[in-house]
Amino acid sequence: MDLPFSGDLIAALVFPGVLGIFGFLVVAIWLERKLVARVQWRYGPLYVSKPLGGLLQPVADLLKLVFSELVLPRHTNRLFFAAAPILLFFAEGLPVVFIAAAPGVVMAPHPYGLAIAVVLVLLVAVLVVAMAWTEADKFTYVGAVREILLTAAYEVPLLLAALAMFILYGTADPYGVVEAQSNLWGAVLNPLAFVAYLVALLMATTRFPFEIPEAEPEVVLGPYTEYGSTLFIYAFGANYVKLYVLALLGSVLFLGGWLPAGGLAGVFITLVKMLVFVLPAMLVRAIYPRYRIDQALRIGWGKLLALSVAAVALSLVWRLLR
Amino acid sequence: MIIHLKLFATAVKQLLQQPLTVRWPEERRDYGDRVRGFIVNDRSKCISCQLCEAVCPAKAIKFHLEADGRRYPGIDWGRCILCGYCVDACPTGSLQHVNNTEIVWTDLDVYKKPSEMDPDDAAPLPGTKSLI
Amino acid sequence: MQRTEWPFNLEVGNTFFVESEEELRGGRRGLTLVVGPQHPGSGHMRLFVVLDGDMIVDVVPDPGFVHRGIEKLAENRPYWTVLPLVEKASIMDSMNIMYPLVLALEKALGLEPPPRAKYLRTIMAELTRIRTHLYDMALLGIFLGHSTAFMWGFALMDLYAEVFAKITGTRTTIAYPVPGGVRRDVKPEHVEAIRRLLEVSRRKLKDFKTLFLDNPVTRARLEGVGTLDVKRVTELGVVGPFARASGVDYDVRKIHPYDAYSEVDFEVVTEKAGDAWARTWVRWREIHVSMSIVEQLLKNLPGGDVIDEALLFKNPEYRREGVGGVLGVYTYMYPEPGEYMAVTEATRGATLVHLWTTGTQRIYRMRFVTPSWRNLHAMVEAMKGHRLADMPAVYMSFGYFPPEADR
Amino acid sequence: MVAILIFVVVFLGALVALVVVTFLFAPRRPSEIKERRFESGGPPYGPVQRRLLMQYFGYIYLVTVVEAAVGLALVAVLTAQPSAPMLYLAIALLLAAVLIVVLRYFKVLNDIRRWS
Repeated sequence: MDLPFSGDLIAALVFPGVLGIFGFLVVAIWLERKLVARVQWRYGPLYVSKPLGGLLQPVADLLKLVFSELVLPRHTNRLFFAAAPILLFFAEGLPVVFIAAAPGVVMAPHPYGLAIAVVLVLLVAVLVVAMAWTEADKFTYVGAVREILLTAAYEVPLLLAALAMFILYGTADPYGVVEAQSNLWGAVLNPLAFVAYLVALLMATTRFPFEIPEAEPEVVLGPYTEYGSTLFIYAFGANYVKLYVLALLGSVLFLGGWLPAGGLAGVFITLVKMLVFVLPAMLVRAIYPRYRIDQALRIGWGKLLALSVAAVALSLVWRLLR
Repeated sequence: MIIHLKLFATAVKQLLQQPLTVRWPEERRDYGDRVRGFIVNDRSKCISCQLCEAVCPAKAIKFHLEADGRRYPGIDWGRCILCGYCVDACPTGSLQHVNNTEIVWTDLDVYKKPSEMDPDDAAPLPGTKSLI
Repeated sequence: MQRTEWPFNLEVGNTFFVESEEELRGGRRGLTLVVGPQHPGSGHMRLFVVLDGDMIVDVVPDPGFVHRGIEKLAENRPYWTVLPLVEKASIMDSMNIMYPLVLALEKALGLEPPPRAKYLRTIMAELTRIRTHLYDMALLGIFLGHSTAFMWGFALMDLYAEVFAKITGTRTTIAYPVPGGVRRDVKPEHVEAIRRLLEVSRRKLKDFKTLFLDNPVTRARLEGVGTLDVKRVTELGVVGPFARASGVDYDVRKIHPYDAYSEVDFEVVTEKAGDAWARTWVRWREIHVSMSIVEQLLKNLPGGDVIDEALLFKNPEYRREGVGGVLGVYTYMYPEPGEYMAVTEATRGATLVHLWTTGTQRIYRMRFVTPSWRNLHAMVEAMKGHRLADMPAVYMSFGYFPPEADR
Repeated sequence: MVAILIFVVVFLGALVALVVVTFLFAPRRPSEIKERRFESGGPPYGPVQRRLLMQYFGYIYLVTVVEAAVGLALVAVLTAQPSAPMLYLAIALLLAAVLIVVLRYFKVLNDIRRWS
């Protein structure tokens, strides 16, 4: 590898590690606000750092939140109350350990790395529910139950989409997966799985039209209702971290990861490919209202399940033809 | 599927459009010449007829004695609803709206003082951007 | 039950309380969500929503947070000062909501507005109707989570506000009509501005329809939700577009035409379904009907005065544009003793003003019935039996506006 | 391995450090109203944890069953090297079974009256 220093340290600290996660939080919030504002005939954030187009606005907001009063409600277990969002944010970021952003830029190369990452993504919903339970509030309670149900809607399609790709490539090793796409991207080989993954990504990150657990007019902020200050950043930013992880996973699984380059250039190519997942996820906020939870469940167990099963079947056909 | 693509196309189409919002205070909306802004009194025309006090729906206008021995209307800006009835009732046209609705007081007592507005405070703020 | 924490007297018959917290059907325990007043989905009111799982078993509304006592206040002041007060009940709908009071006062004072004033009033009434429908539509959008519908609705409303500011001098609470006429005449450039406004909003509303009303998610959220059939709607006394959405063919503008409505040709929009979607769709079609009404009126706009000559008896020479300079004449006018009533079709339904006058300048008693108040009960009934997520959809499909209901 | 450790320490450290910064430097004016449960501006009323959204519980049952099957398939695909046609046939059959089960009970699941 032609990297200046060891790849796994870059992976841990810069991309897709700590800096990437926090950087994504800032850029994604800015991008979302800006993009949605332009669709809605507005300018979007512009007050802070006008020459940059308001890019520093999220930084200002986050700083403001960090220095605002930390309120720990009395009716809760205060230790758990403070620890839950930290754990949640951390757990949402954990799957990046197993995902490679470029050859060598991975923390833990593992033959089943991507499969472990998928499973780690699915496990996090438990922490959201735990957080909501700790808050002990009627609105967080309803939000938590909705979170469980939404998880039930997207878990199987997401797993099936990943399974389809693993069958196609015959491996779950990030390197092997990318190598198998050297001729043709996975999204082209199995577009059904790609679409199923995109929809499951929207559900998993509770973007519109599946922004059901934190539906404002019904349950205020769902599982995040009681939080303020830094803890609110973690509770609310956790979804953006999940989007980051799933976009990274998707670009490796479906879009050929760092190909056709390697080394540092590969990192940038991965970043650009992540936009394929991130931009639609930002834009849907301007396009859709939200479904009801029963409609989301029906979609998850109806059309989306059929789509993902068809994706697995397509992969099987490809595999047998080869 | 096609309908969803159409939705995305409609949204992306908007990205090319000019925003409808106005970047206040760098640019202001042009509301024409009838804006019911703050109200100033031209003392040379005032005949102290007290019709403005009589029609005021918010009871914001009180007459007070000035040094020249005549009574003039003073407006309590905490009560005024800028309905313009006093301006419409004024038989000589001495009460007039100014093209300014953006005055901030730092002191509540100024707000309550039943005297006329300092014309410097109520300098007209011309709008430039008309959306229609 | 931790009753001691509750600030209200929980004895039956005293005030609002949730009696059946513990006793749902089958002895199951429900969850009582207190929605409002500090809640993003409540407006200035409170709803006690009793949930059985995800289903709404019971909804107890607690309105009155923005009660201003307009009826009582009207008794203590001269009649002309009641006009801007009544208007504040529903500021988006300011022209329509003060319309019946103006008509009733005209009857009491024996004034008759000239034709141009009638046309101008009707034009403004229809423009505020479009704006209020856009406002309700925008809020329905944000209640369903569609932020673009919200922003677009408010952006379009601002175009209307700009035209109002150009004509009347202020954006929202226009206080435009007075007994016997209107306060400002329109100039040719204002007529042109209204024409351009309609053209621009037609163009922009096309995208609004594509992105919000034709959106399959919106349709899925609204169709079959909060259904009230004709019988139920008439029982509950629903008015306005919400009754017409269930097939009640009643519109005050058609049945008791006031001002210039008898001279325009328009259809009364009705739908059959009676669900949240029909209520939304009726209002969408009404926007277009209102636009055509405004266009017809602008085409036939007569010339002449905008106030009754009777108002000019005192000082005809002081007249500036419109009524300016003569509003003080009301201080010389006394309403005839008697009872006067006027009904008009405000945006959200029929609005009634009933005046008792005794010959003094103070109104003896004013009864002011607003449409939102009459729709409140139906809204609550429509919510029952649906899912929690349908609560905001039903809420805003009724366009419920607490200040208008609380008066 | 070191990289993972560094990642965990730095990431978790940064998260905790920000909270500590808030704890130390943010203003603190505690009051009874701030610290009580959010109840839309009213006083906290009634216990919180109640009946689950029972109407949709069928989906949870379904997910426990189907997810286990899919998980098994995932493990089988990843561990069976090189490719075995029989395995793929088995996966196809499994998915068909899943589809049939879901199709069979989809109406029941959607019918809210059966679950409430």
